[in-house]
Amino acid sequence: MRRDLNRLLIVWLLLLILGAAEVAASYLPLPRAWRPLVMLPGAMMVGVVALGFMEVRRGSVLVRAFAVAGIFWLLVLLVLGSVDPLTRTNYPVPDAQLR
Amino acid sequence: MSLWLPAASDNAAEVDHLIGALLVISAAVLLLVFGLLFVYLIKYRAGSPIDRGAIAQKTWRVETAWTAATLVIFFGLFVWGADLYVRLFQPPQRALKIYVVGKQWMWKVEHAGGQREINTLHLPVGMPVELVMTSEDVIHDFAVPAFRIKHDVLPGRYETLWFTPNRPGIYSLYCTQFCGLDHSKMSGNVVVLSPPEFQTWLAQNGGSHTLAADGRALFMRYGCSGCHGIDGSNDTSGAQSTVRAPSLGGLYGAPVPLTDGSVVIADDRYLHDSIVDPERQIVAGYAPIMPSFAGQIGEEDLLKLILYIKSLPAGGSP
Amino acid sequence: MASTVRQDFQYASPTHQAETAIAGMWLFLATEVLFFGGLILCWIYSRHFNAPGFDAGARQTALWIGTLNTAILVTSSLVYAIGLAFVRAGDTRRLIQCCLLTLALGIAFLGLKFGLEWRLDFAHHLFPADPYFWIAGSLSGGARLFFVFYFISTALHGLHMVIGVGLLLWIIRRARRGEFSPLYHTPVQVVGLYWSFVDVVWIILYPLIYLVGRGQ
Amino acid sequence: MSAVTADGTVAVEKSGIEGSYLTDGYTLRSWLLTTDHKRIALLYLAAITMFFFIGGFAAALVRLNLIVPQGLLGSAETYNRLFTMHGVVMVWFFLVPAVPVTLGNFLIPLMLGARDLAFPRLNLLSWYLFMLGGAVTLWALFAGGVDTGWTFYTPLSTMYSKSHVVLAATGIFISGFSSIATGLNFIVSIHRLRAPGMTWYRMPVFLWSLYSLGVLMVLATPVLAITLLLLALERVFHIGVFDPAIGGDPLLFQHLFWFYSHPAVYIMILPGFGVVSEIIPAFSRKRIFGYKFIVWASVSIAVISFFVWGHHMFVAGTSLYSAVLFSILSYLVAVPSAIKVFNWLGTMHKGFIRFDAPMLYALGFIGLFTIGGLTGLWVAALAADVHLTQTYFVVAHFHYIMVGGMVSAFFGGLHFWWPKITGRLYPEMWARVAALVMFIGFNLTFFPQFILGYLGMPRRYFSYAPEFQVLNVLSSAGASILASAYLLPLGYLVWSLLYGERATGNPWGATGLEWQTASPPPTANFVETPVVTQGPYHYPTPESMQLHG
Repeated sequence: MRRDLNRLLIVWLLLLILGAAEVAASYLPLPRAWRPLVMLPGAMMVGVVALGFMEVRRGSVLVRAFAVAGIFWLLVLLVLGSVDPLTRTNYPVPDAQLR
Repeated sequence: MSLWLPAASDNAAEVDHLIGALLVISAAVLLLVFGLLFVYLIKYRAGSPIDRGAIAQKTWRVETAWTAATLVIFFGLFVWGADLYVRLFQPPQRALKIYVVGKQWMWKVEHAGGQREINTLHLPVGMPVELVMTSEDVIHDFAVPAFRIKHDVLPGRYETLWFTPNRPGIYSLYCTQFCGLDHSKMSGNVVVLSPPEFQTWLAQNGGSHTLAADGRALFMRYGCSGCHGIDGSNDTSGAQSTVRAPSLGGLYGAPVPLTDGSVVIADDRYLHDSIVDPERQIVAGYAPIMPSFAGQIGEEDLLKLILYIKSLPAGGSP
Repeated sequence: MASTVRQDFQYASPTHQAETAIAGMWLFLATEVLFFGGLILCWIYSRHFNAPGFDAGARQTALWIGTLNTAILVTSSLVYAIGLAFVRAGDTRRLIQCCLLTLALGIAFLGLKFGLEWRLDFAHHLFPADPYFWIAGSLSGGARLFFVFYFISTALHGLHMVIGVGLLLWIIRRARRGEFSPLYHTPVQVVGLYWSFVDVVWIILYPLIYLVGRGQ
Repeated sequence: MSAVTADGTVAVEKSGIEGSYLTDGYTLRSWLLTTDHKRIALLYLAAITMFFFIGGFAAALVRLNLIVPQGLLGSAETYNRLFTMHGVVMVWFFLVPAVPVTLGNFLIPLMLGARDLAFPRLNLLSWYLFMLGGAVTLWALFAGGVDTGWTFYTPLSTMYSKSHVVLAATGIFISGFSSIATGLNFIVSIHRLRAPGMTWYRMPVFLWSLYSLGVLMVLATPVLAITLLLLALERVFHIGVFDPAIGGDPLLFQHLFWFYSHPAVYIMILPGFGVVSEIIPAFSRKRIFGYKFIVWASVSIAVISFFVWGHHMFVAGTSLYSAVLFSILSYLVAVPSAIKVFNWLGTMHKGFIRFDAPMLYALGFIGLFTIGGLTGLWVAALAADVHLTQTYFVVAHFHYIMVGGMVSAFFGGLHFWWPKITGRLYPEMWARVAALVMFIGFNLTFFPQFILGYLGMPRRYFSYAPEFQVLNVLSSAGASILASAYLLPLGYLVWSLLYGERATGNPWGATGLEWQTASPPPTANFVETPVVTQGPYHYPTPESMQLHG
């Protein structure tokens, strides 16, 4: 019980530290295109919650497979979905014409 | 009209070759599949007393062989199709630009000389044509089967489509993106004329003055001339300009260095963008002080301005 | 222990059923990931095509509320995990206490988010359909899209929180009836997974809303 | 459900082992509140049949309209609503659920050697969600309909259409949760409820294909849910994410929509692969050829089909890089399909082929699916797609896969397992006739559409140029033949419920656990939990067949 409590408290502290790091990072003067990197500590927090609170590692192989599948297909959606906008140039028509 | 679809552009013949190859490959595969199917069905029907011998236990050799074979054929088809497709994104510089606006449920066409037509498009034979297209409402699609081309026409942005008609005649044009009630009425004809006939047509339907000439008046009216010179030199001590802004003479088609270090070619789209959203691409060495004209200059006026800027030679006033 | 162990007739053993339920929850969470994934793709598109306005919108958000809420949710997950440890050790009373605390933190989150933050946003004319929307001109489109993302994503997350609060109440009721024991506490585990997942969603939304556009 | 004490003694109720699941209660309540996967499958079968005929009726009117160039129905408005209704009902309320919720629901536990799916109550809930979603959509369709096409492209659907878009989207949204619940149930059941000895490689191909389908349902459907939600918000509140006027992008809608709808194509066809992979070995009396290749082809289709959605947008105004990338990925997904066709042929090689109705349907499936698949190569080739997309070529292409492939497989499977489901044999002669007529009617309907498409006739046209009339009339004539072929099974299958010959447990002499139990099976499926000791399709080798036969 005590070991469990200690572990959970460490997880919690780690999350708070990462969260603080994320807020601090958001004040860095990064160029606009690089700003999404501010999310890196956030991504780590997701991992910490999954491992610390959701006990992925204690779960069966199946549980881990489902967790990985969720992340993998999220990346498929985001990466393949971003290829088009990131490599496309829109030539906008001014508002006047849209009436 | 017959059941045969004419191939009336340079692109059409190439696409037909690709489709022909696909047809041959498909027919071969179908022949193989149906052939094997019928042979097996007859030879190995339950009542057939034929000696079947031992069946193959190891299958991976066969499997790998036909997987690899399909992969190779597929890759070849991909390269072929992609090669032709990439060309559709590379209109030649000298292409004749025609502006097309789709709206529920008609096509409005405007030629560089100011000639307008609806649901019809007159073109000269043998000359590359680039359509600059946008929509006033929903997504449409400009398709001419005889040229084997098609592209969606979106609201709020320009899409381009180019081709070279190579055979005079009258061809159908369709809207092929479902656009509401009278989608099926949003069709018309592309009339491909010989160059002299086309010139006659232009002359008979043209306005008294060109769009570029209109653009010149607008250049004054909207105050562009207050900042931008047209002599091609960026000497700001010139009498015209009190504010430092790049000169526009000879700009069209020339490379423009930007503040972020990149270089763009000043094409229609660049000019258009720079008027509507000047902050997006700032010319190196200039301050981002030009106001946006988005919503203030209508699309037709923008077109005229661009045509005027295009007409400016590097040396000075035309 | 008077508590019973659930076992439906298609399972070989109670453990078999428990592990299956947990696996099922995980698969459901994978579904949820893709649901919010669509929203994240919207964020990518909206921001990519309208970065200046979008980031200007992000700077209007109340960072302190978002940050406080992040801390609250992370803490609530911690408390629930402690409760789970207690029920594994056989202490149902502590489980109930932990659930109540989690519930309180969850409601605090909802209160801050919708009772305070949304009200402030409306007052500052940040609602995209507001006729006096806070910004006009070339940045307004991007800023509107930002607040569209903001309101939709926080509303959907809030909906998940409300469902989570309902599930917590259900767990508390069953725990009061003494249905859970070290041998059988699958529902506690499954709801914990859901609660932590809602936490994870917030951990992703938090930088997307408050942080990425903030710096100059 | 039986409550057991902590020491682990299980007290399974004795109910229904003597009789079959059909005789286990006759009240309406015993059907509407059942958690028995077999009864839920029948509830679904009734619903699916209804939707099939509603969608088919709309299709019949569409084909009727196209007999004359100016449109026989006289109103483009009616026509637009009819083809939208056809698409919406057929895609979401027939093709996507058809095989999984009926045959899948019925057979997965039987093939696994399990007593039920992992979450029986979730299974029942999914039926109710399906019915609710269907009811809402039908309400939208009958209250005046939707005129956007089943693809709901923005801004037509959000700003210009004056029809019941939100209502229809709500119905589809709700039925999406039914899909998710079904897929989740299948995946977890296949992972967790395999009988002792049923290793992964001992599972029939049908289970593998439904597993792959589950992956698609669970991971693609939520994206459709959020897309429809945004669509409804855009229409009602004009939030602008798809509106270029304030910086949104209509192509975002298309990306999100096809992220679901392309995998959905495989949701429709994968169970077809599974059904055919059961039927062909059974009627060739031979082990399936290249089992592992077929199996992994299914799984790789499930994965790769998520990478190819952009091929629906080659002319939509996406970037060049995006188009090229999606084109090559699209070719990759065609490889596993090709593998399957050759493996089915390999299975027939040196077999003892019988021509019962299920086999006729399966053969029809191979032929039609091959044509559909090959024409897929045409539209994956970028430059050819520019010419062919959004014309009748595409209509023909996906109907060859969806109707020629999937519906043939559905009928094949329905006939194959009909004795197991109902305990009755269907009239063989009638069934063979129906299969044959369906094949002929189908080809007559859709083959002319390939030519129409190449000639440039756009899809979704209420009226068309006169030179297309001959082919359109041919197509409509074929459709009338096809329609009568679909009505035939409705007649004789219902007849067989009452007058059909009693079926034995294993009328086809097929392998697979579902044939080891009674027809129809008892409520708990098996009297004793079966123990699996060998792989699937353990048909006798040709040598031993020849010795005995």
